[in-house]
Amino acid sequence: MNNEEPDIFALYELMFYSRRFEEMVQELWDKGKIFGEMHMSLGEEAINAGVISHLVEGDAIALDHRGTSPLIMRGINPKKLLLELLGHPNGLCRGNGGHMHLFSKEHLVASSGIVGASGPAAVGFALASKYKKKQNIAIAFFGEGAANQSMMLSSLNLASAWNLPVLFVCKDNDVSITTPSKEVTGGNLTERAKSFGINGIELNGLDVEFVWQKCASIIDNMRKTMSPFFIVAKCIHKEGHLLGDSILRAQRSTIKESIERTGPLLKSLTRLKGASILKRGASIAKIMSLITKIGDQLKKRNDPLVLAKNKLKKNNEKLELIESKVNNQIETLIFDVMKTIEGDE
Amino acid sequence: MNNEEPDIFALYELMFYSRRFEEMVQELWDKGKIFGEMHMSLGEEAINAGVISHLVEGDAIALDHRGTSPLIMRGINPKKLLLELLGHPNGLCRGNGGHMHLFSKEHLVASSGIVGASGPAAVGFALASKYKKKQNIAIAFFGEGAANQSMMLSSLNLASAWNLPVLFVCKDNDVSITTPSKEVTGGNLTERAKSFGINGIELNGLDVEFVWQKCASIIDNMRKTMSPFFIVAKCIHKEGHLLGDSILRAQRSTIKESIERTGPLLKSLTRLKGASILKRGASIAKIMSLITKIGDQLKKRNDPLVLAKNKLKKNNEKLELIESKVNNQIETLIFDVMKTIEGDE
Amino acid sequence: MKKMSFDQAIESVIQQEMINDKNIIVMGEDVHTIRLNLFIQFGKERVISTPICEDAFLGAAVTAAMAGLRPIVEIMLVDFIGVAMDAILNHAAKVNFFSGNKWDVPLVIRSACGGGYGDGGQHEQSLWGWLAHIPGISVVVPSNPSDAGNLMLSAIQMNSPVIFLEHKLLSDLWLDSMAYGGRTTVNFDVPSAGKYSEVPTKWEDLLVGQLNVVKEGIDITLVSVGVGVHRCLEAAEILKDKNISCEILDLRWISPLDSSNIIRSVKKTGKIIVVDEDYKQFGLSGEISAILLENHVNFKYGRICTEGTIPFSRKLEDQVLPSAKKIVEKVVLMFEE
Amino acid sequence: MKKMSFDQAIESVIQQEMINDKNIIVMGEDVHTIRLNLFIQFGKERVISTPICEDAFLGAAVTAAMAGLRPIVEIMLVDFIGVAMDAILNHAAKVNFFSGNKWDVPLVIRSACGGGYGDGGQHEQSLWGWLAHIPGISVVVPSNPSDAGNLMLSAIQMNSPVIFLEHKLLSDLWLDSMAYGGRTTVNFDVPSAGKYSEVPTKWEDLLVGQLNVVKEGIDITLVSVGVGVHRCLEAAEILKDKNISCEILDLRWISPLDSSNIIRSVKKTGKIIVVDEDYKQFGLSGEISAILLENHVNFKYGRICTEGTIPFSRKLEDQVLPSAKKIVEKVVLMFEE
Ligand SMILES: Cc1ncc(C[n+]2csc(CCOP(=O)(O)OP(=O)(O)O)c2C)c(N)n1
Ligand SMILES: Cc1ncc(C[n+]2csc(CCOP(=O)(O)OP(=O)(O)O)c2C)c(N)n1
Ligand SMILES: [Mg+2]
Ligand SMILES: [Mg+2]
Repeated sequence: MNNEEPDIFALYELMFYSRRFEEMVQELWDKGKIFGEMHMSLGEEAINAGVISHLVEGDAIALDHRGTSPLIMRGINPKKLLLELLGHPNGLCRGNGGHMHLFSKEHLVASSGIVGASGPAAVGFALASKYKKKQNIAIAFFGEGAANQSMMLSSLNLASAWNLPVLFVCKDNDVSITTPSKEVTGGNLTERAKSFGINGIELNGLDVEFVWQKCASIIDNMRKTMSPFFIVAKCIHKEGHLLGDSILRAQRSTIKESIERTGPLLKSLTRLKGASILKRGASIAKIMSLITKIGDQLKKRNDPLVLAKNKLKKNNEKLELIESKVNNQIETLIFDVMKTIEGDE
Repeated sequence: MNNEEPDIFALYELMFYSRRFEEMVQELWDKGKIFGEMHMSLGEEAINAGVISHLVEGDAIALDHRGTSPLIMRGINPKKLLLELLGHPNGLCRGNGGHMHLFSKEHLVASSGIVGASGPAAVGFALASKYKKKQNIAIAFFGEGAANQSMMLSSLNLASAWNLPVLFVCKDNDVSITTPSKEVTGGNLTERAKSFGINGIELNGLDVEFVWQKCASIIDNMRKTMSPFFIVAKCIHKEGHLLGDSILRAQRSTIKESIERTGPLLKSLTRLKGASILKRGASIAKIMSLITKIGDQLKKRNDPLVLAKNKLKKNNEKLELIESKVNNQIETLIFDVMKTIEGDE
Repeated sequence: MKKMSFDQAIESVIQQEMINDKNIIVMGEDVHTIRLNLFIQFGKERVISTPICEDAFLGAAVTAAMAGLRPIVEIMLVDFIGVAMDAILNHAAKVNFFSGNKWDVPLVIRSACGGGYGDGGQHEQSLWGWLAHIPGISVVVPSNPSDAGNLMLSAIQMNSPVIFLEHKLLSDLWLDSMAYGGRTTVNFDVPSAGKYSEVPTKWEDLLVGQLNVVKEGIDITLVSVGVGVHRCLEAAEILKDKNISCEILDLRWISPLDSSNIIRSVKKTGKIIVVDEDYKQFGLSGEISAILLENHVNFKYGRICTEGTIPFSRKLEDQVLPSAKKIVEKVVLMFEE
Repeated sequence: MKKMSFDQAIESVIQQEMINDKNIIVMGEDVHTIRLNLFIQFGKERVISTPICEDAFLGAAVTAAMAGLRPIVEIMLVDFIGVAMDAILNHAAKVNFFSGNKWDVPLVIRSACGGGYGDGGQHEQSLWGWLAHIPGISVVVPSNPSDAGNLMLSAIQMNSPVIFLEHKLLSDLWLDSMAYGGRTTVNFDVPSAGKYSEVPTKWEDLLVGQLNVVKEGIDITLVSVGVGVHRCLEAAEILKDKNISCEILDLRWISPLDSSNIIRSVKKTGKIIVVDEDYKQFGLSGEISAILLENHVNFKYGRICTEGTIPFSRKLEDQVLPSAKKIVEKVVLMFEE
């Protein structure tokens, strides 16, 4: 597999399908058809596609709170998935699980809303694979914030000490909710993996071709040696932490709203007792820069789909064909799903 | 403090006192005056003395299950400590805590029987110190087995990310209960610390002079920079994991006993179904080598007290004086404690 | 009288106490934005954002408290407390006892809890009765802004660990960030008086373990906490029309439990229904029945609790969580028996 | 009839089942020595010693079970389960439900529990009632070798997570390694029939959730588990002389609880005392009272439980743990009322 070239059109199709699917989810969420929290994979499609398209039957995936796109790419029935997000009894998990608790036994895919839990989960999948003398690997998807979770750290140790085929895929968007991960992370993540005896590399997770190529040889090698590997791949989250992200709302807000938001801020700036005014200024500056920084990241040039598309422009015709095919699929899907739902009402 | 020479007689006295105290504890345990588990520090005195003799008022210690010797060296009233181990109402913790749960508020010393808990505990002590703008440090004592505990790993991250004066002291005796730690540990411990952004070194923990000297500059520097440091110090445990250690019992047992012990072993060797006979042989070999290995470790030349004493032989008179002084103290102590106890009965 | 939201009330007390006592710090994930005002007013030394490692930072907070600080630690959702359970079960709850009662752990653990907005079973648990099983900690669950403020004051001033649980349906902050997110297309059954209502002009340290008789009545006692109290109030309105007079007790403290006032009420009414959003088995509802029996009260007993893992689907969720409708039905049934 | 020790019985079943089903593995700290016979018979691929990281290896065991293995995971002492609580609370217990009941987690968690040998409050907890609060898991506590073997068989054959708790006073292995250690100078109140007694010639998969009527009686029902059952038996002997006939129920399963047989017994005797070594509040003892009340049983109720953190001192410890003496006193008192 090492020398194979990526089928970048196929990768683009995966990414585009995932993007369109999630945009549809976003719309349904906006319309109030989906309740509760909703974390999107918008912006990390290149990592998901670049990793997942190497998987074969029997490989397992442990997901965090951003499971929609990986599930789609792994081939879970999109209608069932969408129905699940809508809390429908015909959903993937009969409406019991919902978007942070998505499971597919036949695909060996498990999710958890507990940050860091995908580490031990992937270790367990890999243990079963090795025990059964299969050549299957297990993927742990998680964020750079989760990389500090205690059980994630010791799952590195387990994978190394037991020499298990776990591919740790850290999707690094620099931030966990609103915390710049650098500020709460000692040292360096790939160094950490190495110090546990696990080989690791940093990747540009926005470039699907690159991710695919690197993973081709990594995964190929993992199947041979049945040993772990660690990837940190940079990415962005176009919709911030979750749909309705308050920092993005602040960033996008009109002047009226931003006065409403800064009102209380100014109040705490001028309250009598507490830290010095200088310190308070520093705190405000920190928050403001956070807002700007998160906003900045989301510029178009960081969008993995835009990047991939630029590469494909030479064959515009094929590109358009793919896009319109996917658009059709999505339209059919939403039509179908809506019919199912209305059928109940 | 950097250039100071260690007072090796004082260090020896600390170690010798601790040794004699614990030997007394061992006797009381053998006699059934102390109940439950009892983990000794016999064999790690050089580490304890080499670290603790640098501490000043306001420094804190987080202990694991081997707290007796560190507490003695830190200056906790030995009578109160002994009464506590005996479960007496006048004990350090009124008989509530017992040997794995020893606390002294005035000395800022906390224990935990939960392996790995001393990591976060030391982080909290150090946080308080830094918050209060003191120059006090906090020590986390733990074993190399605990170095794989999840919360211990992330406490490295916390100490680094928050830049807190925690001295992580890993007492490495190669084994946790009966598990050779190498077999369950990926990578290397000082490398781990470094990958979290914490400087670390490996030490020969049997040589008190050496430990003292290294710690002199390490701790001195920590007070200046108020940042963390990591030490792995090799040591042994003369009485195995705990008093009555079954592996040591096997090692020490007479022929009759060892037949009793190998009886069931042979049975499982020849049971019909299961792994191949070859594999079973390998398993037995593993256990046998474990028994031998643990026994081997405990040879005299690995005893930190013997090592220190050899260095002091040039001044035999002083040495004898110290030893007889300590012996007297211990005798007085045990007499006093026994009187207290009998007084109740 | 002054009105405040549930969140504001809590923040206002913490702000006041942080001015009074320099040893109070706030710790948790994202507290620099979640507690933005406190962060700006007191700076990053006192409002400390943590990495995501609940076991380690809660463990650290225990010893920080032992060393003289008074940490208010946030575990975002109480569901995540499993990660930090050892620090609670074996450390926070036991240090004082182990030390021969010589060493205090003045620690407040703040968590959002509860369901009713479609987040699924790993994000909507209540767990208060579960936590209260552990001796050595207190558990408090306010149901309105006034109590929230007063009880936070009590929690902060206690010298032992307190777990302070805030129901998400009462909290603007959590509900806005987790469920509404700027959209106006969803609606949840938010009890308005629990979310925003009158507060005292001066916060007062409420007696530890004292329940609140929200409504006096003579026919039956309804016992609850948090959002459940409002469900009981709603049910009581409906039951009034059926000539059933409910007495409603808002426990506020799960642990210590106000046994004597529960006993007093049930001795009067002879009937009790416990309305508990936490899991039914081995929890609050059972404990209350045991206490009444131990005290030789004669009574009819019922309970409305969450019986299994909470489903994601809003429809299913509404079926499993306690509701006014369920309360009315159960009460009526009890009177028919 | 054949006799076995408590430990041997469990090991014998595990050995038998490991031969029958290659998917069964044993995982935990030091299992290569603690389960020496299994290690030698089945090798290191099937008897896997772990690093000390309960959260990670129990989390891994959950997905290993989902992927077709049937792990028996050892958490040495149940006290340490706090470290691994998230894996139980949010994963093992919930996966089946979350997956729409499509994915099973056949997992046995084995832990030693209980006190009475002087190890202190972080090492002698019982916690069964606490664990049973979580929907989605079963909790089982055998009181003798025969049950231990049979119940381990049931646990192994279930397709959902089971926590299997072994009281240290019944277990040669734990008592020898933690308390005796080769010395003959200490003695603990070990119930001999619980430690070593008759076992069936063929292990039988006991009905899940079925209690055992250890002794029939007509005047009062004593309900307990584990070592508590033997304390009840001892008390019943003494009470016989006072003309009080005790019925003794050994629950065996804390969850699911055998409500109907508890109800049946208390309907007969009209009196119940729950003897529970776990903490009193918000646990097993309360749950039993609630179930009886919900089922309109008329009865007198009492409980003898551990009320706070267990002290290290043997003298103090004996005062806080349930004992035959306490049971006798409580029963007598109930008859005098
Ligand atoms: C144990 C636990 N703690 C906290 C949370 C709340 N939480 C959900 S997502 C998240 C941030 C995760 O950051 P990261 O791992 O970088 O992933 P990202 O969201 O950036 O993809 C947090 C703190 C949680 N779900 N679980
Ligand atoms: C969380 C937890 N898991 C397991 C144990 C049981 N236990 C006590 S000491 C120990 C071994 C610790 O090994 P190490 O850290 O190397 O310290 P050593 O005993 O060798 O000094 C274990 C597993 C425990 N006390 N706590
Ligand atoms: Mg992130
Ligand atoms: Mg060790």
